[in-house]
Amino acid sequence: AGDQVYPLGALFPLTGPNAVYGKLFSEGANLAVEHVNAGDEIDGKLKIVFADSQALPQPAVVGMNKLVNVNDVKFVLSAFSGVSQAIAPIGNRAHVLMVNGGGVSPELAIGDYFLNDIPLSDDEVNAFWPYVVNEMGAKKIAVIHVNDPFGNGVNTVIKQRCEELGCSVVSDISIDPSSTSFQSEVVKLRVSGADAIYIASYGQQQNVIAKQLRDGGIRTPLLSYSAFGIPATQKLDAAQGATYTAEHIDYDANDMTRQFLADFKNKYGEEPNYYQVNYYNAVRIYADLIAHLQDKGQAFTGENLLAALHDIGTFDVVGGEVTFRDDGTVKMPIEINRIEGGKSKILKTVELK
Amino acid sequence: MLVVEDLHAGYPNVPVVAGANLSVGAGEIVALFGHNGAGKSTLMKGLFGVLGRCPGRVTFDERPVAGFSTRAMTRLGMTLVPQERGVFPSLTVKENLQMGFWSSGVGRATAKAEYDKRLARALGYLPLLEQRWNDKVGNLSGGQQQMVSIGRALLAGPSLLLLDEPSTGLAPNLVDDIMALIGQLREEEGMSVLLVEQNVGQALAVSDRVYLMKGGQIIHEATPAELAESQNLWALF
Amino acid sequence: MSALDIRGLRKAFGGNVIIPDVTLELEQGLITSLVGPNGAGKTTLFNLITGFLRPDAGVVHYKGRDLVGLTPQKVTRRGIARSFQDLRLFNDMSVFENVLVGQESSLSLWGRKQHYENTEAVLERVGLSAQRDTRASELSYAERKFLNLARIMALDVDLFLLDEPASGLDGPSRQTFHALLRSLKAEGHTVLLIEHNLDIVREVSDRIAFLNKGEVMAFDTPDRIFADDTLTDLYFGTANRKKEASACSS
Amino acid sequence: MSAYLANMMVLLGIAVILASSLNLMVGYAGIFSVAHAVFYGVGAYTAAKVALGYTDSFLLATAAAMLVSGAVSFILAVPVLRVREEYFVVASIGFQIVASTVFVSWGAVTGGMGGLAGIPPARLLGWQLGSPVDYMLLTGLCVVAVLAIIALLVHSPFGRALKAFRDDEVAAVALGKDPLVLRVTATTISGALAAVAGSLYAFYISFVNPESFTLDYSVLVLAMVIIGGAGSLSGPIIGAVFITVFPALLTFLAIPSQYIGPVQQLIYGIAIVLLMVFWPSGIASVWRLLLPARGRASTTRAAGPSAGER
Amino acid sequence: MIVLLQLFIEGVAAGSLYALAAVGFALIYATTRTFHFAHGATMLLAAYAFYQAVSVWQWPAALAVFAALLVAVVFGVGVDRFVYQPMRRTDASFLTIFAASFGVLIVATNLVVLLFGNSFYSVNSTLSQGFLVGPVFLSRANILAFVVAVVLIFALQWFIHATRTGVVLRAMMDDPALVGIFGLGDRRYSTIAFAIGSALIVPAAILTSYTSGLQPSMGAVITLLAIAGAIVGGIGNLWGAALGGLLLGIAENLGVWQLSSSWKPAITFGVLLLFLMIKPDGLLGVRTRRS
Ligand SMILES: Nc1ncnc2c1ncn2[C@@H]1O[C@H](COP(=O)(O)OP(=O)(O)OP(=O)(O)O)[C@@H](O)[C@H]1O
Ligand SMILES: Nc1ncnc2c1ncn2[C@@H]1O[C@H](COP(=O)(O)OP(=O)(O)OP(=O)(O)O)[C@@H](O)[C@H]1O
Ligand SMILES: [Mg+2]
Ligand SMILES: [Mg+2]
Repeated sequence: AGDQVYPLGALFPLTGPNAVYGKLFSEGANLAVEHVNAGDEIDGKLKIVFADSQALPQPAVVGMNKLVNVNDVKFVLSAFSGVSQAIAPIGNRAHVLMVNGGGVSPELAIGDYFLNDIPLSDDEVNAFWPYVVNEMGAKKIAVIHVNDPFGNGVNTVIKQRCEELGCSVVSDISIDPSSTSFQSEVVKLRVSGADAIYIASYGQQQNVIAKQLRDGGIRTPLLSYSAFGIPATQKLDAAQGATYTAEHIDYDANDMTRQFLADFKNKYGEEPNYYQVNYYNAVRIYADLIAHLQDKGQAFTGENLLAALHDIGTFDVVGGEVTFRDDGTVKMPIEINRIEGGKSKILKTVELK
Repeated sequence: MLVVEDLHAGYPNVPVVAGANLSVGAGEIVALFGHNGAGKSTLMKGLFGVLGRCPGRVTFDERPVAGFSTRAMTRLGMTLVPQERGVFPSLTVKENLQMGFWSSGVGRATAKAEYDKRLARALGYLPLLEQRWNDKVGNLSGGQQQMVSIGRALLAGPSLLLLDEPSTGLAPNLVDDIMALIGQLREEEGMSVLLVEQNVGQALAVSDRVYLMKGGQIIHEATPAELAESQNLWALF
Repeated sequence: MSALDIRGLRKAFGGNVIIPDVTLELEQGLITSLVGPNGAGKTTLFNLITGFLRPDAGVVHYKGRDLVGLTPQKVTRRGIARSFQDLRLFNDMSVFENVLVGQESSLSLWGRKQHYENTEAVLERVGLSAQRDTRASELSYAERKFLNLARIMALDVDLFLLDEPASGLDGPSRQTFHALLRSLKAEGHTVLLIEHNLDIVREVSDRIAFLNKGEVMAFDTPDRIFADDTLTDLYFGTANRKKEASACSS
Repeated sequence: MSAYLANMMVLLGIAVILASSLNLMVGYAGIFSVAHAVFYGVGAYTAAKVALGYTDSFLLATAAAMLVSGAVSFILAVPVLRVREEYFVVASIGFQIVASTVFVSWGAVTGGMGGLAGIPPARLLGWQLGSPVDYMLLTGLCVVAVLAIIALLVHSPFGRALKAFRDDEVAAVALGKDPLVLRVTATTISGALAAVAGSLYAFYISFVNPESFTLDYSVLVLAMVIIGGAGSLSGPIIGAVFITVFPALLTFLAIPSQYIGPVQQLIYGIAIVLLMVFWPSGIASVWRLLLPARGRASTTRAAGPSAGER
Repeated sequence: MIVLLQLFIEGVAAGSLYALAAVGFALIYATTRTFHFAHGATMLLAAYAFYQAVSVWQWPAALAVFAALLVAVVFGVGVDRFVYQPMRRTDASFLTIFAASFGVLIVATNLVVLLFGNSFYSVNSTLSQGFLVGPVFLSRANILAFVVAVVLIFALQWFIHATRTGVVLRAMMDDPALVGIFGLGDRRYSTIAFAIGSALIVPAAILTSYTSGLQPSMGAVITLLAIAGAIVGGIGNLWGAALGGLLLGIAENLGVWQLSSSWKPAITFGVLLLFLMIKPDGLLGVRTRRS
């Protein structure tokens, strides 16, 4: 391999209450860089330039401007819905490819230079709702969601889905992303008479909500989405018995997956989860694009990277193959999990049409 | 009783008193005169420990007390009636006076009797205080507040009383009363007084000795009689 | 001609009638001293006239208009300036600025030459020219008292209300003060002065109003007031009756 | 690297404008406001709206921003008239929190948490801005203009009247000054000037959302004023430099990545405490310390009443 | 209707803790003129100390409470001794002390982040759970909060009016420097004020670690509420501060009855803003200044 360095930006929360996620994301991305640099797929090396988004749009935009203007990257890993929505126009204007592997707001189907290698929450809700309504028998749903692009997006999708499937949203509570005390919300939820409560938050806040609901004497089943798949939530007493959806990864799909699984456990001493997989995959896709440019002898620009993406079409990644839709989203099977005994158990896997 | 030697006092960046010497004997009333800004108040505050540690020697009852806190000074039997702001406006008259008593650190055993004694005397001179006993001092007039300030000092039962312009804002008849009070305290209790006054005439009538202060230094010491005679000194001052 | 006409002024604090009924007429161009025991209501009367307190009843006629109900700033703009017992200087501003600020219109962007000149003149009169750039908080007590005077003397007003402006001043400073008062009078200004020091009262006043328990007990020339035994007992004290105090204090 | 520096300079210029305009209230009028981020935000949102919907002209957008922000600060001035000092601190905190919530919840106008994205680059009299260096120049122009206005104001009779009120309200009233008019004017001007910073920010970052205009940021701007030295022209500038540049310098420390954030903040906090304890009149007064007389600040009453001897 | 009642109960419980925080802040502010913005940091440290003692080291609860109390008092008094007292001696202004205090809050918050990380902790116990009384749900923590607050606030009132130290503390509220001139030693009393004020926030620290759980940003939140409560009540009036804190808690909870929860902070502080406009000197504040 030559000594050409191909930088990629990583806009992750490195500090603040969501730094937990930043750590997960980085583990996946770092492992992928190691694998690519050890192999001979591309001529040159990958290097990650980290920028701290704090999971907030504003620091993210500052970070993005720095990555684009100062570090001159052509490829950025994004995470969190608010962050992604804020940086997308900058990337589109500057022709920088962005891949999100964490945020799941339905509004992230932005397209152009913005891609998601994680199914968005409308996919998660669509896959989840027949189960919620028919198999769990929940006809009255309460939703407690953060008042941000992600939370509001999920809330809208749930309402639509409920209408279609004959259930109703009896209480819909929006909360501030930074609040931590939910006594009055618990009161409202207690009197709502809901059969199930959907929590659309993330990080520490979802744990706080779960605990205060249980403390407040509410025994109603809890529902959520992929953010519940972090260890801190799985170990939480109040979260036991909760049901949540996530993208399904077939850990026996191909050689790359098996290699990933083995090396991951080796390196971090833990089972990987889908966040780590997503960012691993994003970096592998970047490497594929660079290899494609090198094959064709094309210049290393954002435009050419995007063209290469369309040329290649389908990528071999951990968990199988992915193809991006025109709006920059991916299609993946969704699994329905239940937290039991501090671990997640797959109840069911749903293939979306 | 009180001996001050080569005392330097002032404020951050503002030296005021430069090497003052004075003494107050037991049972003596000493007046300190000087123009505005001569440094009289600063000298009082400096020797009493309000301004922190000031260079110089201060002995009180043969004990070196330079650098002592105001708290220690008060326990030893000295107390100050400051020139301005001598009261706590949101406390009642009663509480303001009590504060004075507590500062003297009288032992619990004799406290009650001693308190009653001092209170009776203070109220005897300042009967208004009794009328306004449970009123907030902040609602009193300027002169009435000055009475509270003096009353409080009496309750500390000092052996040396530092009075910084006690007559400020008081009606003339009250000024007379205060001067008479000072004389009587000396007679009955053997209390010493260091008095700063602009009402030179009335102060002279009660004092035993006089210091003249100018530009941060004591420039002259005299008896009231000498002072009354010497036209030179008046000119100088 | 009367400069200020106070009729039936009344004020109570929480049921305590401090000023039952004050009626007082100040003569144009004279210095009137307001004397009386502590707590007689002198400062309160000032506050009532200048709008810092609102009277329960009564009128304050000035130049044919009733001042009651006006805000303090409006009273000042009508031509009455007051000083405070506790000074209230602008401590972080220079002496010059302290005097200048009152003359200027607050919303203008450029200072006027005439105000600067007037300020210089006033500072000269009170003897603070040398300290023009000193911060007010760094002045000595007497200088602060004179600055307090300078500040209102610079205003374009006719009537001055002064609350114990000379208390705590030494002999020479009092002389300066007397001279200032006389020059104010010479210019045709009217002055109402609260003062406890009898030497000053005797020396400068044309009229004395004796206030006791919120009522004007006497309003007359100094000679006649000082001759009245009931008043002297109430207020002046024995020492003053027996001897002339002024002999020693200058 | 030059892009990095230019980026720094733009953010610094914005901070200087904010701190200096706040100083008009805090240092000169004695109004302790913890709501400056609101005016900054209103300015930024207005400029963004104008840029997204009507024109990319910087001058027009900024004029609109100043107008709207001035109007909003006029609203804040209503409580200003009635409460003073500590009470106003709390009133302004309340105003800030209400405004933050409005930024978040009035989705139709502000885009909620999602904010307004994709603001076009600014144009100034035919000059199409693009690179960070362009924005640095524009920011420089704005800083000079704002500082000139503030300097003019504080040396005018208007500025003197403000200081008089700051020092003793009762005495100022007795001299015939009207608190209502003065305070409202000062607050409105201060808010309008903050909007200049908001407009710069919106065009430069090309994105606005409520996160930039929080109570935390208001406190930070106030900290700039105090740390630099309230009531002087240079104080807020120095404070803004300190608060903007100091954390950036700390990033050069070799600290394990998961600790960077808290350790930086920790050092930063300690620095503020030490500065305030040893140089209570602000960094701007350091020159005075270098003069012969060893001076432990007796002249520190930047604003408001002090506790000690008077 | 039952919702309103239930919300009111939650409001009273939250308000009780705010009241304690506000009274502590008010006591410190009034006696020493220190705008103790780091008051919330005291709660933060006490809460984490309690968590560490009771959950990690498994100490008995009483001992852990004592540990929390100790941490709070030592921190409060320490900050006073080493930060505020030197500043007050140089005549520092309101603003300067505010900035220093803000720095202390940053330091404390990030110390906690370094020691405990950003994760969410809570102490497990049945204390945070509750039971139904008829249609009303009561939690043990809520009842405890109310009872503790009432007892402590009345105890403080008694202390401050009936004891010698109390009278001197009230004198400090008027003029700390003069207390020194009177020979009572203002430093001693500033230490006492900080010790009492800091101790008063400990119940909030402990109960919060059972109910809402702990995280580093909570220090700033409680500081704001404490300040708001104290000011709404009227500076220098401890009854007012207690009432102010209680009102904020109730307003915050009742406010979300019809409105969306994300309006919660706006409701709380909007009420406060309105209140200040109607009563600029606070609930029980009076203007003692004379002109
Ligand atoms: N807090 C202070 N800081 C700085 N300088 C001060 C302070 N207080 C007083 N001074 C200065 O110290 C000098 C002496 O003041 P001091 O009050 O001791 O005079 P004094 O003799 O008591 O005068 P007066 O008769 O007016 O009371 C004055 O020049 C004054 O300006
Ligand atoms: N705000 C208030 N509340 C209650 N009583 C008050 C108030 N202000 C003044 N008083 C009372 O009114 C009376 C008159 O006070 P005022 O200050 O007018 O007296 P004064 O004549 O100026 O006395 P002095 O010469 O001592 O300054 C006093 O008895 C005082 O206690
Ligand atoms: Mg003096
Ligand atoms: Mg008076």
